[in-house]
Amino acid sequence: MNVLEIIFYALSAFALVCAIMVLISKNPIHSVLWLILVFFAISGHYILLNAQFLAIVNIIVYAGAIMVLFLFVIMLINVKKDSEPQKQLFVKFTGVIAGGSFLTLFISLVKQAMPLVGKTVPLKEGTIGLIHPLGKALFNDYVVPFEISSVLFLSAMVGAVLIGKK
Amino acid sequence: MPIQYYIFFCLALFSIGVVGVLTRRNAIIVFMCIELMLNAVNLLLVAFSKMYNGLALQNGASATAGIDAQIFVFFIMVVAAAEVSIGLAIIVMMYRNTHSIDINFLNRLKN
Amino acid sequence: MMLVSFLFIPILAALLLLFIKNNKTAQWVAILFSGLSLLVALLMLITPTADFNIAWLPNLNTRFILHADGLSKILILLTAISFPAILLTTANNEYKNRNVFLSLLLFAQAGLMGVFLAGDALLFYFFWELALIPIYFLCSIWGGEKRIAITFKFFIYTFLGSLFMLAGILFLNAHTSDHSFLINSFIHANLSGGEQVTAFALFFIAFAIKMPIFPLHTWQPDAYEQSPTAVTMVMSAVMVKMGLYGILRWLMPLFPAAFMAHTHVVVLLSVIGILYASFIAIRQDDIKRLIAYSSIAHIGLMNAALFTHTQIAIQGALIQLFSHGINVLGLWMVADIIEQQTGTRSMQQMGGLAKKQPTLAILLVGFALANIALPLTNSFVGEFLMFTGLFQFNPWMAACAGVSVILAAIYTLNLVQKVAYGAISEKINTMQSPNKGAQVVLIILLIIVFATGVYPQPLFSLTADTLQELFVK
Amino acid sequence: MNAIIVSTLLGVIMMFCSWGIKSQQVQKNIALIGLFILIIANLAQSNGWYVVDFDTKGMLKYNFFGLYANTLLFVLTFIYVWINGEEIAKITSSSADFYSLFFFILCGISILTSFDNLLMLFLGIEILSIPLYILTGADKKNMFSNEAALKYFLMGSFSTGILLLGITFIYGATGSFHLTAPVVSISTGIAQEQILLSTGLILLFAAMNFKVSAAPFHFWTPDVYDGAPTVFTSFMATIAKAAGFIAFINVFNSQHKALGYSWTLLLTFVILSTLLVGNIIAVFQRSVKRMLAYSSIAQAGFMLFALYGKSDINYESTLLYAVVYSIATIGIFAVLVKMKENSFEAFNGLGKAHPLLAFTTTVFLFSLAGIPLTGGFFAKYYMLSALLKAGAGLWLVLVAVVFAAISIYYYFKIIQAMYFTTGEPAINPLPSQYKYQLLTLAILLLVLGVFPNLLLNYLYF
Amino acid sequence: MKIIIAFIILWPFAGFLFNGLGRNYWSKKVIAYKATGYIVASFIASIFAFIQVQNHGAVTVHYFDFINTATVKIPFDFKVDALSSLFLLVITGVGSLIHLYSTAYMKEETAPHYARYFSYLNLFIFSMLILVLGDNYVIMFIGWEGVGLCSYLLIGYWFTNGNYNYAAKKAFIMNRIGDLGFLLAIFWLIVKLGTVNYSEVLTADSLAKLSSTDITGIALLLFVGAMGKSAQIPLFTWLPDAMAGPTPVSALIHAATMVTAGIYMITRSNILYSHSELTQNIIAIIGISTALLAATIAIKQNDIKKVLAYSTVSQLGYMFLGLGVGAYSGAVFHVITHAFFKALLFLGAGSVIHAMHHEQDIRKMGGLKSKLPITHITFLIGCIAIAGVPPFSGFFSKDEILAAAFAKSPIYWVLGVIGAAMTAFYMFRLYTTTFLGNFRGTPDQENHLHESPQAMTLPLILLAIASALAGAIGIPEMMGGHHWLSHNLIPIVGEPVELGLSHSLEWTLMAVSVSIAFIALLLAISIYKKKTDEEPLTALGKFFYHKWHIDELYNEVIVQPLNRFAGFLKNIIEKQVIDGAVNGTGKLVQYSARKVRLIQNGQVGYYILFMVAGIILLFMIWFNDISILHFFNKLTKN
Repeated sequence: MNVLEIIFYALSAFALVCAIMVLISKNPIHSVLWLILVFFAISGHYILLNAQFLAIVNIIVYAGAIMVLFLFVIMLINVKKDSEPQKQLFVKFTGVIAGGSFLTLFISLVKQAMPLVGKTVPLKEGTIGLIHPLGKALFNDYVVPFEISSVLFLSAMVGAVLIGKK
Repeated sequence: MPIQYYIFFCLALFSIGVVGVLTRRNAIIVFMCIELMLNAVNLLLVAFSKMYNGLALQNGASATAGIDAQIFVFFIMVVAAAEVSIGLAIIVMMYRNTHSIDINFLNRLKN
Repeated sequence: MMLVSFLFIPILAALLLLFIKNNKTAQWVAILFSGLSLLVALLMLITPTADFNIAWLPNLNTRFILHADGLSKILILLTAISFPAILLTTANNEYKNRNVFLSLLLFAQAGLMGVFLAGDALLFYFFWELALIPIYFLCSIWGGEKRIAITFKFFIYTFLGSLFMLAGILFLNAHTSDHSFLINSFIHANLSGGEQVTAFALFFIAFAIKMPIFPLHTWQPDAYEQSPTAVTMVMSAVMVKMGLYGILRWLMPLFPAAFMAHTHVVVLLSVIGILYASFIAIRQDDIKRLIAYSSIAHIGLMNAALFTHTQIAIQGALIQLFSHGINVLGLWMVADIIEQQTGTRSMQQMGGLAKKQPTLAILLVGFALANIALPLTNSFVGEFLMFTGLFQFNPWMAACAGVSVILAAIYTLNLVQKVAYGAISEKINTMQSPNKGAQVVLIILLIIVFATGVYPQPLFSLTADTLQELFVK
Repeated sequence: MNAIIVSTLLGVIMMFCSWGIKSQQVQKNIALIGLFILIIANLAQSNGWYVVDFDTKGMLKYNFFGLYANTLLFVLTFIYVWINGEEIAKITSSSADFYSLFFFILCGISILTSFDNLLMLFLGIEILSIPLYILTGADKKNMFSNEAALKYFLMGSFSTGILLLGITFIYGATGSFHLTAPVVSISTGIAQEQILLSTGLILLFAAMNFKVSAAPFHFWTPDVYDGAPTVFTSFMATIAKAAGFIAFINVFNSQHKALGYSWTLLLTFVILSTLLVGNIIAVFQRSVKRMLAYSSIAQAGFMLFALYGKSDINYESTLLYAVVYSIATIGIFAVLVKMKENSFEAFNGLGKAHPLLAFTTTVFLFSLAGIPLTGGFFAKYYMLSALLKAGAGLWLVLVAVVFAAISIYYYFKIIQAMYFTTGEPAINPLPSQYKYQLLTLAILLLVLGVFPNLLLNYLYF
Repeated sequence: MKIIIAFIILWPFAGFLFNGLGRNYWSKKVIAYKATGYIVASFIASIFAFIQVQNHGAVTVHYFDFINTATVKIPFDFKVDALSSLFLLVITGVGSLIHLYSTAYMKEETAPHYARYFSYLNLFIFSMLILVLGDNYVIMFIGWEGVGLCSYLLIGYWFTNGNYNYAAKKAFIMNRIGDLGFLLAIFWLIVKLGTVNYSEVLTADSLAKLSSTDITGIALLLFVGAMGKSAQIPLFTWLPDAMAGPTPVSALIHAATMVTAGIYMITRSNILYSHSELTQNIIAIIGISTALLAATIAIKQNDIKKVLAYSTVSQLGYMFLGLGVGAYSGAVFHVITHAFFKALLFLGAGSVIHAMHHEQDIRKMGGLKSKLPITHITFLIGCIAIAGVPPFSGFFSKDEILAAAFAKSPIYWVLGVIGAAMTAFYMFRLYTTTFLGNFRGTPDQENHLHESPQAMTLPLILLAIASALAGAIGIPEMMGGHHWLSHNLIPIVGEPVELGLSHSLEWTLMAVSVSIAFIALLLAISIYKKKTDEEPLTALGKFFYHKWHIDELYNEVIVQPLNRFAGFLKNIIEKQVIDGAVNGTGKLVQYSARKVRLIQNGQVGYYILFMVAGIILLFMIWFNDISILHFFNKLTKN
């Protein structure tokens, strides 16, 4: 087991733990913070996969912008503690069961998938994750979606204004 | 690193997100769990991208194989950002009216 | 062009009527136009008719084809006679928004005519529904107290049936070589035995509900009871014939093998239905329900006759299509006059009509005799032939069905006895003599009853070609 | 391409209109002009004329079907705005904002009718969905509207997650996002080779079902349709949904082979449960709006039949159904908008008070129920016919037919209220031209009910 | 000939139309003249026809095709031959007299009802003529049903009385039961032979085409028809009830003509019966049973018309016995004589009733001999004739039947003689109580007793003469006659069968039967001269008085169960089972709607949970496509 693998396991374990913590912390602010940690772990994975651009973007966009927005809203709304009563054991139970079976289902599917056998993901290798090839691809092959995504933003903007204004 | 490990890991993250959606009642946290799901997908896409890139390199083919998945991740982030802005706006609007963001209170419309 | 005018005249009249608010004018316009189609129908009997055939939806391969053979003609004649007769007899009945009422009625007439003329399955289906929908509104708006629920049941019931037929049409269409809806392509559709049975069943359900035959009949007495009588007359004199027409025109030629395979089942079912309905009719006190059950019994016999697939029985059924319409029309008219004037349908409250209104009583007795198929009335000829065919098919079934001859006498005489005879009851005592129009219509109908009963040959020759078609091929 | 560009531009223009122009009427007229331009632009492309012509690198692929679908949906939007403009104006002080959202939605729709890449599918769906979330929540002071928006948003995002997971699996299996690439080979049942692709496709299938509100992914529909402002419900239930279907067909007509025989099974399951849920629950509704929501689920069940096979008639039937259903639904919602309340009782006596309105409503309902002489009949007819041509069992047709009969039950409740029950209809005053606008729709439906090929002939230009 | 027959038929019909349509316009006088005149005209035409047949043999005339299709052809043909011409004479002859009688008897009715009465009577004659003239079974059936209808109308003539209506309905329905048999026989013939014409059916050739089952079946079914019309066990109960109609009607329909239709039909089809031993035996047994049963009942009846009615049933039984033992001409002979004397008796009874102001109970009469001399004499002649006292007509006809019965089986003969004795007994009981002794009615009635007007007595006298002398047409050769009737009927029934009885035996039998009848006759006079049936009846007497409780039996065993069954169908099966199933489907949909919609509980969490479950379900289906679909596809593609 080499270093990279150890890092992989460590990051994964960390991410999973943090993700679980998102679920179980009572205080929404804590959840946000845990989620940021998950994002960091995922960014770590990106770096491990030599996808530096995405790693950076992930941190900037998700951990930076989006999660701050979440925090901001939580502060705004000022719900310090989750006001939900803890009783709904049944709901939690069924939720976990459903998620568990979801996971089991997919793992069993993936395990059966023959084409994946022997396929590996090279770590710390390759150049596609770097800014240069990505940029080239984005503005050559993917220029149409790139432009179109502006519509998305426009509509989101109009929408946010519509909804946000008093 | 075998691809399955990445898949398992991402699926686990995804499922945690699903469980979160199913069990939490705070709208914001539910939304966060959805973001978690999206991130799991992102990571999986990158893993696949690298896998195909690696395969292509082994076969000596084009070195840019698999890049489209990373682009896709980029777009998912874009969309997620837009969604977050709308989503949070809706949540805030909701809060203004009801002073609650508990999704269990959202049951006036039913049957 | 003559065939198109059967559709054109009532539709034109119906549209025109929507704008005539004056009740009297509306009534006369309706009578005039329906009389006009009667004239055309009479003209049709003596002149050759050309098919009407134009493309309709080319990419569906469906055509607007109107074709009239003897079977169509006899039913068109019945329809054409019924409508003016109905309009004349019910001229004095109170209907709010009479012009709309008449308009819907004429739409129904167009639908009925279309059903009897259509030579294309999709067109047939169209008219089939066009005939139903105005009836739905007519019954629901102008009907009795429980009209909404009852009519709704009737509507959904028949609509479900016709949807099954639509499925059958689709199914057949998929199996024709040219993917068309023409009756001839349907006849030559490439069906395996099993497929034929399936398609047969789909069509048959629609027809069976329409007729209706046991045990799919429960909508009918309720619907007849609750509908305004003009509509009841249309339904019972003409609309039920749609099912029988469907069997003759579509079921029999399209699925010969499946048809032959199911004759026994259907005949048995019909025979059960005949007896069943007759027994129930014996216990009815409501005059409309009695006629309704009697009609179920008669239609059951006609259905049984068709399914014997004997030439003689089918010949009888062809005649009876017309005769039953006339008889039942007369019965309803008398019942309607009584109901309108006394405000009751319960036979217990009647009695003494013969003393109070002898003419009406005589007419009632006349139609009652036709209803029990007394010789020299029109139904005798039809029923005689049908029973003969049934006997040929299976003597035991004929014997069982024959019991209905006795039962029919029982319930019809019950009706006559309770309504016409006995001491004059309070209700009957209030009766005035019916309007002249109604009297004239009833007398004409009675004359038709006896004329075709004594000399049915014209009806035979009218339908000879259909019979030829069915049996020579 | 023209449609995407022009609709975006128009969206932006409308955005600015909300600052510059205060008159709602003018805004509406601009929107109508814009829609007209959009239609022209799209027709221009159908005839080979482009605003800008460039290589989309396989992201978009144009065929006549997509363009024609665009045209039809634009026309429907035109009709929708034409009829509902005043009502939209009542919700806000500046309806231009909503018009701009409509244009963005139309942009999304244009993508969904022509995408050739799963990325474009994803973007198209998002562009379509995000404005819809907003439209749902447009009535900001109304708690129902808020609730609906949040529900829609949460569930929509969740389904996006599922969609993305599906796309990821498809990518994992094939290494490409192009629609033409994924089908590796035709197989039946579970093949170990195909398992990843199939998994992805099923997830994609589930997400698409969510968009078209097919059971068991329909749960958002009744609540959202019920909660949203009625005018927007009308839009969501018709044009947006139709676009969803066209996207659905575009994906799965090329992809279902990967699922082999199970595809039929999955589809059958979804169709049956959709028909069941939609029709059955609609029977017991007391609110017309909610009933229509369930009926739209039921109608979705019918539209799914088009996915069964891959032939011309499937496309024909989808278009016809979408158009006819949309016209009828726009019409019935346009009536509903004018009612003071949503209950069936509100319609009592409408036949007497407003005969023309009642007549048009009857036509709309007949069409929804699929009764001959209205377009709805041929819509259903084409669907069933497509089903049979695709080789599905007759039993499925029969089941569909039974459910169609059940649907009569709830549609006719309105007719019964209008004509057979006496009462004072709870209706707001109607603008004078309103009746005639509705009458136009009704006549359109009647014409399509006799000559459906007026619509379909253009498919073969 | 065509025209003569048309006249025969159309005169009564013209009368029907004339009186029926003009009932509000004509005076009673016009009505009476026309109605009677038409029948007399018809009678005269019948005489012509009869002479024609005597001279030139049978004639068939064709008018038009009633039914003419590819598969079956039923012409509207009439045939006049020995049998039908005989019947023609009886029908129109007796009919004329009864019409004449009615003109006076019905005097009290108002003009429209008077007209109605005569139009019914004319229609009846018309139907009866069609019945006997028809050249095939279908035409016969037309008349057959026609007379049923007329009897219905005439029994219910006083329609405001509920009981009369009930009687009318009963008559019609019982007739219909028989008619069903007749109809089935016709169907059978058509199906097997493709024709119903007598000339084609009743030949050895076509009978050869039929199996013995066919023949027996057809013959039995025809006999069922005859049973209904001719009031045989078990369908006889309508006839006594039919006395509800005016008395001349009873005379015409229920004695002289309509009830003999059955005999006519079987005589007509005799060749069929000759080929079916079984049927013949059944007919004979039923005939003699009916004769005895009705006779026992007649003994204890107190209503003057009821006694005559049961006597009619009894006499019809005799005729059927004759048919059963092959004495067709004997049966016809009895029909003719019976027509005369029974019409006479009924009309006489009518005269009595007329005099007694509609009192029909013989216990309230008595001693009318002096007050109603003509009625008395004629009635006595009728009684003697029916009792079989030589040389009155009844003796010859009855004796012919009895002789043939003896040849078949002595048991028939013994029973027949017992029946004859009972006949003599009850007839003279009737005669004695009515005309002899003292008057037992109210003084008011006594004061008003008067002989009937001429229009009524004239028919009585004519009929009395006929009753007395009609035996002349069938005096057996043994007595030196040459039996004109049986010779005349040879074309129809063939040569008379040689009975194989020696003359001495025949004489003996005749003497025995006559003396027994005579003893019974004297017994009746001696018993009833003094006393009336005031004292309580014995158990057997009660049993007879209550007509063997047969009406009650039918009511309990057939009518009530059927009624209950119909009620069960109407209230349980129809309302709850079939309609219940239909409505239940609707209810089920509504119920499931109410339940299923609870899934939509408004909670996003649940919705998403269901979605996840839905996804998992999709995968499950995908895993296990254990041909659920295959199954369904198989099901429908079968």
